[in-house]
Amino acid sequence: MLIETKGLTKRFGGLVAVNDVEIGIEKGKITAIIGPNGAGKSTLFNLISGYHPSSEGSITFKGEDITKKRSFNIAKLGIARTFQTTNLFETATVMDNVIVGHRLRTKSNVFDAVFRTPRLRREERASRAKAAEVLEFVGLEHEAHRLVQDISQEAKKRVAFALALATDPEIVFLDEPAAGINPDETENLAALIRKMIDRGLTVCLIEHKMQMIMGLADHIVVLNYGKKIAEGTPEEIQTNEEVIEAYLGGGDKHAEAE
Amino acid sequence: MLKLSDVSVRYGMYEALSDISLTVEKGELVVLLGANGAGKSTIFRTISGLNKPVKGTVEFNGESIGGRSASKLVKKGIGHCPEGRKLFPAMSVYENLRMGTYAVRGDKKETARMLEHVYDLFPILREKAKENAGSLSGGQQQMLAIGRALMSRPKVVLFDEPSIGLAPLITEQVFDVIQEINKEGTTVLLAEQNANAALRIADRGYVIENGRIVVSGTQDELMQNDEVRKAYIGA
Amino acid sequence: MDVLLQQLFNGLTVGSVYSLVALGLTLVYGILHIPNFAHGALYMVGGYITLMSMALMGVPYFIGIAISIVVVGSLAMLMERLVFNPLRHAPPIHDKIAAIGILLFLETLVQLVWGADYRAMPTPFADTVSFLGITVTWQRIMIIVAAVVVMVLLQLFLKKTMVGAAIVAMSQNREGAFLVGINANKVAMLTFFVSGALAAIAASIASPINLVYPGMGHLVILKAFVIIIIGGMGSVPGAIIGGYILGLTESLGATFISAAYSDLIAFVLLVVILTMKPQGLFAQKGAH
Amino acid sequence: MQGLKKMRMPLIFLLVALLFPLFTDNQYYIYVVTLAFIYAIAVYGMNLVGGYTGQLSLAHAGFFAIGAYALGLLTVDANVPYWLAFVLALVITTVIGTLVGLIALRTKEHFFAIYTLCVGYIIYLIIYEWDALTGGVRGLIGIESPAAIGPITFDTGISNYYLILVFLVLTVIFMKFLTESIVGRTYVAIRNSEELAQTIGINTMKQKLISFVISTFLAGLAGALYASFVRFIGPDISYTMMTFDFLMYAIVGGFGTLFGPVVGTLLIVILTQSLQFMEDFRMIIFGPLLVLLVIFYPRGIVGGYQMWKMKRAYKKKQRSVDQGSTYEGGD
Repeated sequence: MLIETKGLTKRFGGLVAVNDVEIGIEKGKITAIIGPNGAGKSTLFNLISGYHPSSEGSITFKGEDITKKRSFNIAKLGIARTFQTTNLFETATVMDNVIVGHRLRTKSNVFDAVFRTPRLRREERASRAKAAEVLEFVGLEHEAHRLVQDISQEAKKRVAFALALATDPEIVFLDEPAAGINPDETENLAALIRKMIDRGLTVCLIEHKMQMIMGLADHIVVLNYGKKIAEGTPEEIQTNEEVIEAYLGGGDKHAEAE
Repeated sequence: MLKLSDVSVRYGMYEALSDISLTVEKGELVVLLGANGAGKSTIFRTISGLNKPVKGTVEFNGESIGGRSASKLVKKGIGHCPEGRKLFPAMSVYENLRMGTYAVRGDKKETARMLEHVYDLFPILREKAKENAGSLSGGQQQMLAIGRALMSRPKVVLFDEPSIGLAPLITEQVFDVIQEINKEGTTVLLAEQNANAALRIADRGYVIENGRIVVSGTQDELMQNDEVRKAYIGA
Repeated sequence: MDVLLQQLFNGLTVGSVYSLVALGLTLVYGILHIPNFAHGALYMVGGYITLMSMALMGVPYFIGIAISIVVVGSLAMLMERLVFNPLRHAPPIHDKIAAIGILLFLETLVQLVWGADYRAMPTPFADTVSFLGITVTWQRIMIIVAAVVVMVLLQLFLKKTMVGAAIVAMSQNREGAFLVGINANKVAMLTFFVSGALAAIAASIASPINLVYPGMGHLVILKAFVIIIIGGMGSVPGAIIGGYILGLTESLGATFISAAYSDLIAFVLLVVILTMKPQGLFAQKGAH
Repeated sequence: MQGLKKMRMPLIFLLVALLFPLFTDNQYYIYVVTLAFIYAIAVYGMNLVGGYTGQLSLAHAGFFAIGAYALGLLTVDANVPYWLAFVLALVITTVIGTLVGLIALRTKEHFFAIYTLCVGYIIYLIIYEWDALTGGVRGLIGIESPAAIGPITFDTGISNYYLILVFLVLTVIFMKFLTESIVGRTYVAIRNSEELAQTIGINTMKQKLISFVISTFLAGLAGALYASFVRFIGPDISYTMMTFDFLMYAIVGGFGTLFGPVVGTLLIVILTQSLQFMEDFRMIIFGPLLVLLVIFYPRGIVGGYQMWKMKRAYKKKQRSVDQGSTYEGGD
């Protein structure tokens, strides 16, 4: 297991957003976290990426305890994430947005910048090369010099992917990558996610578009009311009574109809 | 009484709704089913004037209302109990209900009558009338949101996922009240993820997927239909 | 003892003015989440309109105040329409800069029209009265009474009338407010009007004991910011209580520490508070 | 070659600046332009932390004044040799800037702006009230001109002009190297979204602090130059109005652009000085201008020019890539 959580719990005031969740994310696989609205999926992401401190429980990455680490240090370990909204710098070019993604692998400081030291030159070349590489990977090499505000929503999602990839991660967390994307574009994004796996990355995503998930995920974890209610392969999830009930609701008549 | 014809809504380049056509007759209880992000809330927001359609018409009692402002539409009789409740957390339960009459304020007697009615529907609100909305439990907040939407004496009420985050028992209670409201003569349009519970009380329904209506039918038809399941869990 | 009493009384006077200014600032912040840097300029204009109505048109003090309320209220409303409304989707840095632009404009305009001199404002309450061993002018008593009356009226307006409650509702949940039929534009304009009116009243009652000059709003607005940060941005009771706390602290500080640095108290307070709690003492409750 | 072409405008500008004193005998013009150069250095400070890192600091007149007073007091009262005092003034400003930044940057957005506004006012009040040290409202007079460096003396307007031009050019070069490097990109990433910056591994607090400290350093540098150029300083230079002036120069020129501060500052300072009546009443025009700019043209002169050039370059490139297809970008 690349990432494991044990007894992970997050309380906001009286509300338990994530309740005693234990999940394992396997290396080189696509893990999807699903659940009805308000099930605690985004909070779980925020805990793992260090954006919120957890109330209880532990998170380990390759056996190392990262529960108390802050988000920028977690990123340095090789854990990247994207947000539901892309948050990109709209009036800068795609390239400029992505170059900074490699900053965490560089050591240059203000002194290096002002005196253009060899280290800075080397690291700038590396950052630029990295940006070009990930932009090519996500299929945006031709859009590199356009402003982000001028490209499509789907392309923006790809830029967000590229930015995450520029940090040289081992695992990428994607928060609703297909939200706000038209159905035909969703397929392209799914292909891109598969491509990330082919390159040896591990992916964990939250998504509501079930058809996409069912065709994409190796492993699905279902949350409801902050608790893990099921996990397994897509086939197992689709026939799991508890999942069906969480999604379709438990109606008496439904039981009769069955 | 409510009719959407070929309505499309865009957020930038993204087509959130494409060619939605649906009707709700007077006195009906119609349910919109679909997973998160399918477009249910966008339909509601378009009906109540928070979003503007780029294409198509929205008619209410034969009058075209597409693109009108929300404040005007409340006056015309469209009540909207939104997803996430959108209460005024630092106001008391009573004050929240009173704000519900904002669009039709003036008639003190009617207001008092509606207040009694809401308190009768949800006795717990009467008990907690002086407490801040923010201090209520999730279920009570949902009841307050429903009550607030009723205070403007709407002809049609839109309930957007009232069961979110509620325990099954409370959900049942909330649905019972929605059914009661409908039986009293108010037309109801209900968006739900909780498909079975919603279908139990509905006359008819539409299944939304990716901003389109994929199936529509009566309660029984939808209960037997596999598309419902597919829209939710992709099966 | 007498000194203490006298200073407590002065503190109440000053605190009353602070509270009124902070109230206007907090209302606007609650609705639009704008720190209105131009609010001090509204205060200054309020002082001038009252003074000039009396000097040029010969109207009595209270009529002058009424004119000032209408003028400054309308000016604030205009600001909302012309500047803040177009900027509501802009990056957060923009509305602050725009507010600074308005502030600079109004100050220079007043200076151009009426000059940079310090002027005294005449008042029908210039006589003094003695009680409990202290001597104060009726004006100071009037300030306290007027401020309390205005605050009570404001509270009644916000609590008891639907239109007033709409302001509170919108500050607590914007979308919820739309859904009960509240018109966002009207409420925003109304809020700015009330905010401007409060600034005009504060300036008009404070000017007879201070002076009227183009820079008279600078310190007041800064302190009002300190107050609403202490009392919670957007909180009405917070602004009132914070205003009096600051007023009293200052007058006691002026007596027992140093008169020269009494203005510093507010800012030191702010620095201390934000150092310990960067989100302010009372982070705003509820969603927005 | 490409680089030279890109720098054509700035180089022409530099040439004009170098030759300017040769074409005028009017000491007053030279004085005004020198003053504008000084302000521009301070505006670069505000531009770095505000325009690039996205933290609107309203305390910068305070740091400008700290630099000026530190130099003034060290040379006049303590008789410290000029250039040593100069360095010490910068050290003092930077140390105070670091302390303020450590606390102020814990706050965000509105709080940060209000907090720094108050810090600025505290600095003003201390300068104004601490008569024994600062001379209070009377100010400090008789501050030395910069001491000679070897054979070069700075006792004339023109020599000061060139000295300050050198500092300005150094500042611009410094800013160019900084902001165009991956280090500077870090700041822009923070302005864009602190949340996102953190998830791509940037220690945002540390980076914000560094940019804030550099910005106070630049303000202090400008202040020290101002003190020995004008040779008289009063509490006014620390007042919020001065910060607002700096802010206006930055916005007009282009907040968050390399040449915005120098363009905005020169333009407005020269404009207001040449129209006499505008000296006192310039804000009648510039106040509304500021409002109009942030509503309709928040990029300022330089930002707008760059955007135009970028779009044009992209169009050209598109045309050469695939003839016939039209560019459908823009907003």
